[in-house]
Amino acid sequence: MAHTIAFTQELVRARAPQPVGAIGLEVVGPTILRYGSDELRERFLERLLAGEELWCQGFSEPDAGSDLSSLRTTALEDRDDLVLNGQKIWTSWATDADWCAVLARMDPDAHAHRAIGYLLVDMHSPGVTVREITQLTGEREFCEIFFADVHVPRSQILGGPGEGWTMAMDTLGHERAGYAIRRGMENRTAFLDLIDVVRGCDSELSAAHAKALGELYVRLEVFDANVEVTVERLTNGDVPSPHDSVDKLLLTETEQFLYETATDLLGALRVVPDASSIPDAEVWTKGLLYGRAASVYGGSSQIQRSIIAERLLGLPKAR
Amino acid sequence: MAHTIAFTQELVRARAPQPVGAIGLEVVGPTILRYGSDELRERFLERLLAGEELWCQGFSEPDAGSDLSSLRTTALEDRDDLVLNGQKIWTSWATDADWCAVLARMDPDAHAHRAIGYLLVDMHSPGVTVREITQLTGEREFCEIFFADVHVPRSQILGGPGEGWTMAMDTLGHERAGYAIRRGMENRTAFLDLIDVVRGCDSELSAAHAKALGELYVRLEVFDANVEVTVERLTNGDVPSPHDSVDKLLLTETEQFLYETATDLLGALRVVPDASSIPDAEVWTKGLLYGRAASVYGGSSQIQRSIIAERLLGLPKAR
Amino acid sequence: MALDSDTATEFRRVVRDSMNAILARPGTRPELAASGYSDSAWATARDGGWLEVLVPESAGGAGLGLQDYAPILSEAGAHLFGGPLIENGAALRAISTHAPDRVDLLHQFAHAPLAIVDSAATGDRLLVSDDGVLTAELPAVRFATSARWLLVAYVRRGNGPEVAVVDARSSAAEASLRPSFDPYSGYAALRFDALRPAASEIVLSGAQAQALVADLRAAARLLASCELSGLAARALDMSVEYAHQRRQFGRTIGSFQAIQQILADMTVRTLSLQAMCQAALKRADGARGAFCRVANVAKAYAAVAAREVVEAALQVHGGIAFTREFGLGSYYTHALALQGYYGDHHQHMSELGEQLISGEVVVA
Amino acid sequence: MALDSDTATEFRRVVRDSMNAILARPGTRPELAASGYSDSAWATARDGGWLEVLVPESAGGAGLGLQDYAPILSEAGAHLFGGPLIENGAALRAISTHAPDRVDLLHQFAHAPLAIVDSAATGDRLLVSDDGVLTAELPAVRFATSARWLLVAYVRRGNGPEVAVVDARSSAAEASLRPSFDPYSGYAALRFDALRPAASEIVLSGAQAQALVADLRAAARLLASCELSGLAARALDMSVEYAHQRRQFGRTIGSFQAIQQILADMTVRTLSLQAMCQAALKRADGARGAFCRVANVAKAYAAVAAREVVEAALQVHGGIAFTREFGLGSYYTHALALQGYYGDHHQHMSELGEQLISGEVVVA
Repeated sequence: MAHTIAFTQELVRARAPQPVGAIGLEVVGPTILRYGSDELRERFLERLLAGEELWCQGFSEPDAGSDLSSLRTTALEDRDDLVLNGQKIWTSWATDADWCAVLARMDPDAHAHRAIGYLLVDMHSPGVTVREITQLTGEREFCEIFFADVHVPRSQILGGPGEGWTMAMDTLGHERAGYAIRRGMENRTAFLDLIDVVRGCDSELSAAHAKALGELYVRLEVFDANVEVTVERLTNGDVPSPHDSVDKLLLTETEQFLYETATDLLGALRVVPDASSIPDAEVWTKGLLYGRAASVYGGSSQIQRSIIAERLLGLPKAR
Repeated sequence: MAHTIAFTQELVRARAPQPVGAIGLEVVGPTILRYGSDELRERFLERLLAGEELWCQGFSEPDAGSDLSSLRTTALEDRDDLVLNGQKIWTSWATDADWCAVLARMDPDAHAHRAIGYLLVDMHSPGVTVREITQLTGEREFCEIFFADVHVPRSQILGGPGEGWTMAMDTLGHERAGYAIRRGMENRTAFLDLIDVVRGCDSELSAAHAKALGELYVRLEVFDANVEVTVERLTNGDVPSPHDSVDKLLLTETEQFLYETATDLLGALRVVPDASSIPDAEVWTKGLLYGRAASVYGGSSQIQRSIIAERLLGLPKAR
Repeated sequence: MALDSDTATEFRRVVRDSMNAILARPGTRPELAASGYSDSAWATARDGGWLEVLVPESAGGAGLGLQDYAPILSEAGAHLFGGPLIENGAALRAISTHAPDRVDLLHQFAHAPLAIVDSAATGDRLLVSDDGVLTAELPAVRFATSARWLLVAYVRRGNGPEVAVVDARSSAAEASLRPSFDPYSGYAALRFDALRPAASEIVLSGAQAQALVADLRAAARLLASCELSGLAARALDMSVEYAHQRRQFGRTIGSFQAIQQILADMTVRTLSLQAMCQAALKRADGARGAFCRVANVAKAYAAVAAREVVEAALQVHGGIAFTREFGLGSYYTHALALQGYYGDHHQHMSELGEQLISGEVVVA
Repeated sequence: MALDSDTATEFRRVVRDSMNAILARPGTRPELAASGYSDSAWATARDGGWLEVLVPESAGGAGLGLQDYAPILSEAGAHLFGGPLIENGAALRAISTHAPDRVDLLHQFAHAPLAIVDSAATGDRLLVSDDGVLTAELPAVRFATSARWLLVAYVRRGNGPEVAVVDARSSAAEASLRPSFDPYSGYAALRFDALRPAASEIVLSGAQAQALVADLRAAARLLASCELSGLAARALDMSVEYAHQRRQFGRTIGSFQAIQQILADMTVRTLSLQAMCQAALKRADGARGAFCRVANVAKAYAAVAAREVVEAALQVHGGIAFTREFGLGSYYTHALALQGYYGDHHQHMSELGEQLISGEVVVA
């Protein structure tokens, strides 16, 4: 755990992009390690670690975003295979992926969390189509995946046929915690750049920004203090936990405030960062746009608060 | 309308306290004028206008705050009288009042908005007890009123026996609109004091507060711009309206920001304003405490937002 | 003079219908999404007489004021209509007030798209001419590649402020479109290579130029606020609509209190911004000092309020809002652009605060 | 040295039980609500050995650090326990670090209530002595009427910083309780009428005094943050409890999403404040510069976070919260007092920002 964090820290410091195999390494890999049979572990883990096979994760659907339990993709039995039909959305880097971890309903009449399977799907199978989605930042990280009568061998169900939901929640817990830690480091790097820029301003302008810098520093220190607690929690295996939602909310507000402060420095030029004299100002504008999405992806802030209310505070489910 | 506003403006500018008969003049009087029989108007209005009889208003109850419709005070028939039993809370200046406008349920088995009567109750009747509540500000504006077998002549029901709810909502609409206008003026007066104090600071300190002053100025101008719209609405008789809730939310946020900014200037001394060199600093601290209550009294901010969502935006009642 | 309420409503309806009509034509939206400008969209504005609203009767226009022009900007904000409606409007207002005899300019600005070169627009260094010659690299000028005319505010070294209107096709002026997160602002880099405005091109000098520029800026701020106000109102409408339709957890998301609270706050922000714009527009024909101040107040509020509303709209919409193909994101990036145009809330609030302390601004 | 986790938990439980026991006695709460101080409450602290935690083993104490003392402040915040636990704790920490040979002072501070006279506490003018004589009117000093000793930080004109500990009963020092919105801070006006600390009363001078004062302030800030953290946690607990019980519209208010969203935000604020206090406490025995900085950060955050939590708690409780007889209001006024004590968020954030720009604070 500590090693992974230190490694991530170095990557971020060097301003390296996220490792291309991140979804596999951070999300799918641990899930296969935990729930997979010996055969599945052997088939997948080594190649995943070696970076020979890249992974993506198909959980969300157009009508199952915050409410993942209403997913409609089906995987129905057909002799030794399962036949997969449906559509996934917001899948990162699906165009490059060799494999996809897919949540699908194995009984079309079942509802909510029931009869959901966790399938390991070959992205090179016939019937798989990927469409890139252009984000506001101009990037194309996210994709839609369409499955039309895609055959998946029954042996590629991870865990039991109805255990997909539990595994997915576990996966999401790890993903949230790990993501918060990495993103926190990236934000600190952006903050260092910001300080440099303010230092370079004339003294009247830099004085005007001093308090905002101070506030940002406080928020980042608080975020890091909270990460110390999270690392302890991860080390103790206390994941997934409703505390993940606390971390997520704290990350979101920190990040949104950071890039708002940074782009405010650009004034009108925040939409044409190339026009500013600040090097790499585009990173800030992208951070601003990305930061607004942070309160939506992986469960909106409203959902995170409901999780806290119900599972940390023991309040009744809101009707 | 315009005259009333101009008069209020002058009172506020002169830093006069709210007129002691305000509840009668602004709230009960107009309701009697609108809904009362000729007899009731004659009996009450002249003395109310002359300030010979002071009024208070008993709507809220300990278990019927934001949810006024769950009130439990009963007024049951007993020959020519009604017998009033129950408890009211948050009634302003009940200790000085001669009369109270009381909402009570005239059929103990009825629920929600039904069978609620609007009674004009003599505060000097046997069975009426008043207890003052000390607020955080140290003031004792609010009271509890206890009614124990208080006899009220049947002739003192305003409107029909089941029309109390409609009249009360009408009253509250006027109260909210009128209150927002007066309070807005008081806030502007406090802002003028604040500017004077900041001007008196040394230049480094005043520079540090310049932006907060500017932001306050913007918010107060926005508030006034909104009042212009409200006055037009009042003049057109468009009250009560869900726009009252918009006004209330805007007032609350303006007021809270104003007194937070002002008391921040006092630093640690905000709780011991006498210790500060700023004259009348106590007004700010009281304004701060009062401002926090502003998002609660007369329907909490959460309730106001629900009203806007349902009645302005046409969204379904939240379950 | 001002339109009576019925006529104003009718005029606004016509404007809205014309916008919808031209935007429904297949080519318009892609053009706007590329450079913020479309010849056919501009023709709609020109031929609809939208700009004539601000041309004095003496010059053959409708002789109305900002109050009657502003609804066009609100509709432009609601429709992401693009084009230099702020620039042409502000210039017409400033010229008709400070140089009403320049009928030639009034006609030009009522017809052809304009770009304004003014350091206050994007917080640049002051533009200075040496011996009447301008040489500069301007990092970002709205619609500089689409404009027929350039209104240039600068300081002639040793001689004070000056305002010139030059031909955008002059060989001494070269514009190139910037890659932008908000194409609807049409930001371009503009290079002046020894541009020398002719005597006839110089509109005013000295104190008169200063007064014109102050008025131009106030009008631009107020019109930008009105555009933001219309943009916010549309973002709210889209969100309410979406909340009615989108289902999660077996019900429409509009039935969730958490969503309702957000939408209600958006409503407060939107309505109060509209009220602020109206209050400022009423003061457009009053004393110049008071107008400049209230325009600054309106811009300060619009800068935060509209942004808040659109950010909340993104939140209500969820993931879909962050794709380029869904339109809401463009409202956000355009709001971010307008937020900073002619000064954001930080700038205006700080300045207003300093003016309050110095006594330059007096509270009634 | 630090307590192991089980012992620390047990110690905290004992502290909590003792507080509850003494607060259950009829006279204690009214005493605290009048002046923030109660002899019997203080005796509980003294006899429970709470302050001994910070006395070095060499002086007969437990030789532990702030990390083991801080939970007492959290409990004090949760219980509105009053008394100068911040002052005695910060002084013990500072004396044991910078003047460990002053065993007399360590014993005094481990037993009798202390007031700190320091311009940084309430943002006063610097206190200056002329020829070693102090004459001043101090507008507000916490617990000056209850204190047995006064720790005074001042500058001897022409000679630099100096720290003295004088008898609070000295005839040259006169304290009178202030009417206060927060009685729990025990603010009093304090007058020095030609107070002349004797040589034995002067603890340190010059650079050593400066180091002591810097440490004293850092410790006071961190302990105040811990008190605010405990106070916020209690306000959250009270609100959750209330949300479970209070019914409106036919259901408990805790089942409303609008209320749940508020309570969840309070939770984020409360937990992150706790995390920040813990992180700062871990650095209490590290380099002094780093400790001072992290204490400023903690205080800056506590100032906003605790206030936000209590304001949200007021909102959840509704009308009842604004009466004096219901306890929550006192949590709010005490949070308002502590927010400003030894600098609020405005002050610390501005200072930290300036230090970041100057390079005095370096980000890892």
